[in-house]
Amino acid sequence: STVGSSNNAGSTASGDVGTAVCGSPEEQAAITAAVDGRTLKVGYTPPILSEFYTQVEKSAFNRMHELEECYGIQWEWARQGALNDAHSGVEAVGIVQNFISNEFDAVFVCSAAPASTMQEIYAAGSEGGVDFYQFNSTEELANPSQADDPTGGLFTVSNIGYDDRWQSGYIAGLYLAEELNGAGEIIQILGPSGSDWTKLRQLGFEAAISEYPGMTIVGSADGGYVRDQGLTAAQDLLTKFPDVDAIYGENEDMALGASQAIDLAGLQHWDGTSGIITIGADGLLSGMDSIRQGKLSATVDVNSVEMGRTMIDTLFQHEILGMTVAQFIRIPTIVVDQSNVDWAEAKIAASLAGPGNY
Amino acid sequence: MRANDSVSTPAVLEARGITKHFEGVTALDDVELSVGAGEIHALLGGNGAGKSTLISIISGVTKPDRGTIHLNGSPLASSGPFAAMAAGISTIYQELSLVPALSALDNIFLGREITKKTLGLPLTSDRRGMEQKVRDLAADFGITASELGTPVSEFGALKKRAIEIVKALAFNPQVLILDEPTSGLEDAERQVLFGYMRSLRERGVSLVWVTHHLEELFGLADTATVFKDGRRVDTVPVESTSAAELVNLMFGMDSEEFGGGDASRVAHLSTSAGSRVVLRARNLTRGTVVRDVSLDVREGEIVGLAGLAGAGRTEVVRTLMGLDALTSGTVELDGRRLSLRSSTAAYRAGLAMVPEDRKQLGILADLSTAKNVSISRLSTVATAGFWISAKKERALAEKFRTRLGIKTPDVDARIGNLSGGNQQKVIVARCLNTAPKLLIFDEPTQGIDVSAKVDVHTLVRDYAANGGSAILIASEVEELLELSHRVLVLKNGRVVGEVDGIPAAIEAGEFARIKSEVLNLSAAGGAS
Amino acid sequence: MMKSRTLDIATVSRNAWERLVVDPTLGVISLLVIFSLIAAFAFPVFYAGNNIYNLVGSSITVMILAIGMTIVLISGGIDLSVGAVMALCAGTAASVVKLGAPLWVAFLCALLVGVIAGLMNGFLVTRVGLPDFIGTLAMLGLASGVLYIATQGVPIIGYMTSEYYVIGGLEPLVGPVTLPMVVALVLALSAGWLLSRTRLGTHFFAVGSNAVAARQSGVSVRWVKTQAYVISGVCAAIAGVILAGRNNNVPADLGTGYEIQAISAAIIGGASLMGGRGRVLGAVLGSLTLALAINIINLAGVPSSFQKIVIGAILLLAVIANYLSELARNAALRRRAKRDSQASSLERTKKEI
Amino acid sequence: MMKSRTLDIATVSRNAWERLVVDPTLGVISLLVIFSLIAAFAFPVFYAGNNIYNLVGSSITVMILAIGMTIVLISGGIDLSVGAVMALCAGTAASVVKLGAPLWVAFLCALLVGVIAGLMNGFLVTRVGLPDFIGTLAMLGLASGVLYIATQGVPIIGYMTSEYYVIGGLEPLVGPVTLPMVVALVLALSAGWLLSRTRLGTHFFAVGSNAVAARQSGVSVRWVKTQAYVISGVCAAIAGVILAGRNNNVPADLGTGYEIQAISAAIIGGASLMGGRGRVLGAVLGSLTLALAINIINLAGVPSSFQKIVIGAILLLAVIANYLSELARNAALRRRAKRDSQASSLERTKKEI
Ligand SMILES: Nc1ncnc2c1ncn2[C@@H]1O[C@H](COP(=O)(O)OP(=O)(O)OP(=O)(O)O)[C@@H](O)[C@H]1O
Ligand SMILES: Nc1ncnc2c1ncn2[C@@H]1O[C@H](COP(=O)(O)OP(=O)(O)OP(=O)(O)O)[C@@H](O)[C@H]1O
Ligand SMILES: [Mg+2]
Ligand SMILES: [Mg+2]
Repeated sequence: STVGSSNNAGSTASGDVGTAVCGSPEEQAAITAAVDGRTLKVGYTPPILSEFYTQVEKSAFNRMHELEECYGIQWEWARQGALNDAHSGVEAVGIVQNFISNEFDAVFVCSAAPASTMQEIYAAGSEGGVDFYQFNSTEELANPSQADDPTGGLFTVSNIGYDDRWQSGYIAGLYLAEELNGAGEIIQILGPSGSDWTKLRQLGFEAAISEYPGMTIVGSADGGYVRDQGLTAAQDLLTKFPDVDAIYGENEDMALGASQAIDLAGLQHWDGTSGIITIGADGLLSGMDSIRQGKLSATVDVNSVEMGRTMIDTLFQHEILGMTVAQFIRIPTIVVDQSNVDWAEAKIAASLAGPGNY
Repeated sequence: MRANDSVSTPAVLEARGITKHFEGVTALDDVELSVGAGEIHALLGGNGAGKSTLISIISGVTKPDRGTIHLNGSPLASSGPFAAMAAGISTIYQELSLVPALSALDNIFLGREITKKTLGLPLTSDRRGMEQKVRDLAADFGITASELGTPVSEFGALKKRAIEIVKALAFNPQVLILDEPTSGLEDAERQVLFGYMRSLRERGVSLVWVTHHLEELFGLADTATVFKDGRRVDTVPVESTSAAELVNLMFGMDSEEFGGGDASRVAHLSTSAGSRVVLRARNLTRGTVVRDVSLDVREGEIVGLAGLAGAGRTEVVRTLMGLDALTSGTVELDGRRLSLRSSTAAYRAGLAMVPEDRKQLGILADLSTAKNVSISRLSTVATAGFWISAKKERALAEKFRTRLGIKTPDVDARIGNLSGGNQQKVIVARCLNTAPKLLIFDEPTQGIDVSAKVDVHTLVRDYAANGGSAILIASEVEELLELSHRVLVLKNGRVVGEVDGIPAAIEAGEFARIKSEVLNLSAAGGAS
Repeated sequence: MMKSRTLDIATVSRNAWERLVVDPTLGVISLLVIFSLIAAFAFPVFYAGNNIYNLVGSSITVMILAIGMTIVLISGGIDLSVGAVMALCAGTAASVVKLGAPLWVAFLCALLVGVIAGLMNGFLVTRVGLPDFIGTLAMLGLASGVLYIATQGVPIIGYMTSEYYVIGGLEPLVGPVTLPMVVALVLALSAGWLLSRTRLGTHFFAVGSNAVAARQSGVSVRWVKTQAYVISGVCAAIAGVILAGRNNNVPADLGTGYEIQAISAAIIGGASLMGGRGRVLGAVLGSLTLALAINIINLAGVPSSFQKIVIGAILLLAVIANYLSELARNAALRRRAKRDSQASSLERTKKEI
Repeated sequence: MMKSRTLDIATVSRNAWERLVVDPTLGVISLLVIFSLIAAFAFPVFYAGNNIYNLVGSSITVMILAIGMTIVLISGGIDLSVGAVMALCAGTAASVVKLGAPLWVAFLCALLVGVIAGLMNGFLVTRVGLPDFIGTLAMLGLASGVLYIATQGVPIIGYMTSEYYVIGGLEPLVGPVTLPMVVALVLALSAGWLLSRTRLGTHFFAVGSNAVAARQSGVSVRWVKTQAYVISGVCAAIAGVILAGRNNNVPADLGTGYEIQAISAAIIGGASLMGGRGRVLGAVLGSLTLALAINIINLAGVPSSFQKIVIGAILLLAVIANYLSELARNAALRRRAKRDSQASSLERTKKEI
């Protein structure tokens, strides 16, 4: 799967770089010439350092390694501080200044900071010669449209991610409804109020549930995106609603906390016919293990592996080959449960064991 | 002799039926006080009698449970100290109450700043104006112009007291209240203060004055009101009474009765110090404050340190306690070289000290009286050296309570709630509790009443008679001479003279001679 | 103005009932009782299932930190590093278990980290002479930085042995009682004993109440303060080992925000930033109050946008309750003084007659 | 132990050069200079473009808050609500502008909110008698709760008129100088004047240093503390109006974390949690130090996992520099005393702890 072809989903590179990866010898030689031994200086700024963003980064490294082997491109990779703090003392202008003065070619950004603040950063950056790529972000919240404007009003080169509404919240809701045959009570453990991810996933999730009159959301609580608070929130909600059929954790950590709460309350995990279903979202290696053990019923794997890969491909296509890339690139997501956990897990594990390292 | 018939003018200040209960104690019980214009009215009473409480009620700091304060016949609004100050009441409180972060000048004018107009509003402090206003007064109490600009935290207890006096005198008050203003004051400054008190009386100011030094009363105070246990015992004209009568009123007994009277003094005078040197300090130097001081203290000996304010007496003993680092010099205790690293080491080696400023350096205000006694040596109240026994702690405190007559409803009550003199007794108890080889007293009897002073003196003498050694600093030369075997005189951080054989000299009736010898050395000796 | 006097209460009052009435923690206790009653009426589920045990379980981490924090506050300091140190200790324990070492080795390693952090705090504050706020803030940066670098931001997982489920309180010991609850109880009792019955405890109060005077009475202020920080470090280590179990993984930001919760719990319980005051029982009740607030919010289904206000209000109520109980207490003591003085004046009158 | 004596410099030292040498903020100043030199050599970009101005610009919000915080700390309080109040004021200003009202109306509304918040803090602390920490923590909950509820978590946008770009400092006034810089300068000068030249300033020190003595001198401790909180509220309002401009939008959590930064800046600048100490110049330099730390980290491209450690280290350095300069200062004073061959009052000063 070469960079020229657009569809390279599910490709697994394990170091044996050859024709299958680099294209035909002629293609390879031509692209190598185009690269001309260039070095791309890339910044990576996740909102937090976490298992998910490490999976994304590692997958990106693997793809970078392939491209280096194939076409001789050199990489300089710098993980930068989170831009979430853009509103608490560390200010947008200063960050952009940093990127510009460090002569980054491109920066990958995922931030919890307000969209308009980020827009300001992107605009100032492009003026100073830094290309911005958003990943795993919530740009769909503002409903950007390319109907009249090729950029959809965003000052980024491209936005690589998935639709939090329909590719995460919605399919989680559908999964619950289908497992429960369209009837059941749900409690939700949400992120802190005001988070854009929460809002979007909530929208999709509620849309899915409303398609099933037998399904009701009976309660929700704040789990702060962390496991300990997720556990406490789930315990409290289970006290109030001991007969629920499902728990929706807006991210995997909180869902895993909820799973612990089920154990502690002496309730049963879902076994396909009875018990409580727990579903989260992220697609972490650690979560896969819990699914295998039946502690977590399912999770929405938002495909960290594909995300990292696509980020690098898009970058290469735009920066080196000069292609116009799609403003909104959506990568595929999937609900993982015991039926498909094997390959979902294997894929992440393989990526994490990959040869890339920068 | 109920009423103060010596004063014919109508009362300026009147307290009527004042009652105040605190948690655990009744400080004042239906108390009356009446002070006329141009009268110096002394408040007398043992420690904890309620004097300071009455004063803080008059000054608006404390609200009485019952009763009212009248000024010129009309009741004073009980809306806090500001109202009292505005009505012309100025107070020097018993405890040093200056703000460490502010300069002396700002402290003097705190709450009564002279302002200039900025943008038409009286916002800005006029420091020049303030300085002009108090410069002469301050100079009378030994405060220089540059000291007026220095933060109060850099002064010793003495100087702070002088600043407080200036603060109270600076505003031409109608009523001036002084709660033990001479406590720890030098003789010269004492006389300056008395001069001011007299001239204020000439101008018709009413003065309320608390003191434990009965000899100061005569020739100065007009009337004395005696308190006992929160009740007014009597009000007497000073000229028609005697110290003995006052003591009788205060304690309900004759002055000969307490502390074994002269017996212990006589015993003390005849005991001479042992020959073994307990403390041997050589060439102590600390910057320019302590210069090349050497001193020996023998077993059973009480060595007095004399000198004027700032002579460096406190500084010398602080270095001995490891509280300040020495520039050079050595100290041996019982022949063993002391490492003067910390006060902990000093206490462990067998030293102990009663510090000069009890509020800042002495009491642990939030802790109980019992803990304030035992803190210096918790092992005495601990089982297996570790587990503190509340019972032992209380027993220890009770022992000192009876011995020193500490007045408190309960040894477990906060020490902060005790009267000043009683706090001082607790600090003395704390030091005695460590059974030290060498005990340092820096102004040990400040604020202590006549009866307890005798008790403390007896304690000091007994302690020495039983082989303990002591260094004593007392600004009252009489007290210093009565207790010391030998006196070293300091000036500018140097030892400028020594007077030995004091008990014998006193016995020979030469008290006046050695007193003037010490005073002359203090004033003249050494380079300046 | 509020001013709690912690040491005289139990002793000034000899009568058991009076002693209870005048206890300064009565305020928090009665608030807890009132809340619980309200909760019970409004949400019958409050007593359903194991809610109370869950509530207690969720308060343990903060409770243990608050116990250490109370000691630091009493001695006149403040420890902003507890959350970060706790996370570092959690990471240490998890990593050591993962290496296959026995649990007690992991625990000792975590403890060592906590003690070192405490010693460093003590060093920065008492030797370098930094303000407590800055010294421990720097330690916060150091501890969380080390954990970030060591983990590269990837949560530590894969250490959850079956024993570790017990340590984390996910597997109860007897009935609904978990090991963390027992540990917290033991810690609270020891800390209470330390404060009220040992030399060191007295020294903590002395140093916090008036460091200068404590030094004058031979107390080594530096060493005492250092020990307070070490105890706080030990508490952080214990809390970290437990939280690693409860949380099933150790993300690098595990400790974020815990310092504010611990300080709040200690202050609700009567400690003061000015030193010299505080009670272990207060810290315990304070952390329970915080957990109760969250519990009630969750049970009542308060929209999350209201949560901050509700928590703020509950904090206020707790401290006001404390204050009222103090007023009641002082009034009771004053009444007694009056009674005593009337009795004595009666006696005197009799004598005079 | 460190002990800054803020008030004696001007008076003790009559000579200008000496006065500079003995100034306690010299440490922070020299640290800033050294940092800047290092930065200039290591990263030539440090002086490139408007980096310095950007740096100053990014420190303004914290600086304004730190000025108010310094006054609160001097008077013996602590204001944890500044961040939340600032956000609420930012939200107020933005909403009022959005309604079409003129800017000055928006500013007055924000100011009103700040003043009310300050009065409420003062009320909770001085009348209800809550500890400062809890009273202002509750206010934090209240203010941020109100903003959450009002915005429902959706950032306020659409108020950025061209004038507002000037207010936010996004449009400079003259050269690279922005309005916020001018505002901060004016505020710092007024606060400095207030503290050193007015009665109220003296009263702030008095109340924080010894509240009992202040009260005995007729100073209304309650009213003075309330005024300190009101000033802090006003500073929060001004910072909020500016930040709303700089940030282009007002999310509900705009203020999160600012309180810690403001306190840190004030303490780096020599203020103390124990009250009675602090300098406006110190607060200004403290916030610049914080901004410089971030700037250097950004320029040096410090990996994010190291950032916390680096910031912690810079904090430490700043305070240690302060300390060293104090030592130098004391030595200078002592030398002078020797010259005058007079026992220096400084030497007599009891070096406690
Ligand atoms: N704030 C307080 N709380 C509780 N008890 C107090 C308080 N203030 C004073 N007392 C008690 O009231 C009594 C009277 O104290 P006060 O200070 O008036 O005595 P005093 O006559 O000034 O004694 P001294 O000569 O020692 O200064 C004492 O028993 C003291 O313990
Ligand atoms: N020449 C001086 N210069 C500066 N300060 C002085 C000077 N003389 C006295 N003082 C102030 O007076 C205080 C008293 O000094 P110090 O405590 O050393 O006196 P002392 O001889 O120990 O007397 P005492 O023990 O009676 O207080 C000092 O702390 C200092 O602040
Ligand atoms: Mg008194
Ligand atoms: Mg002295």
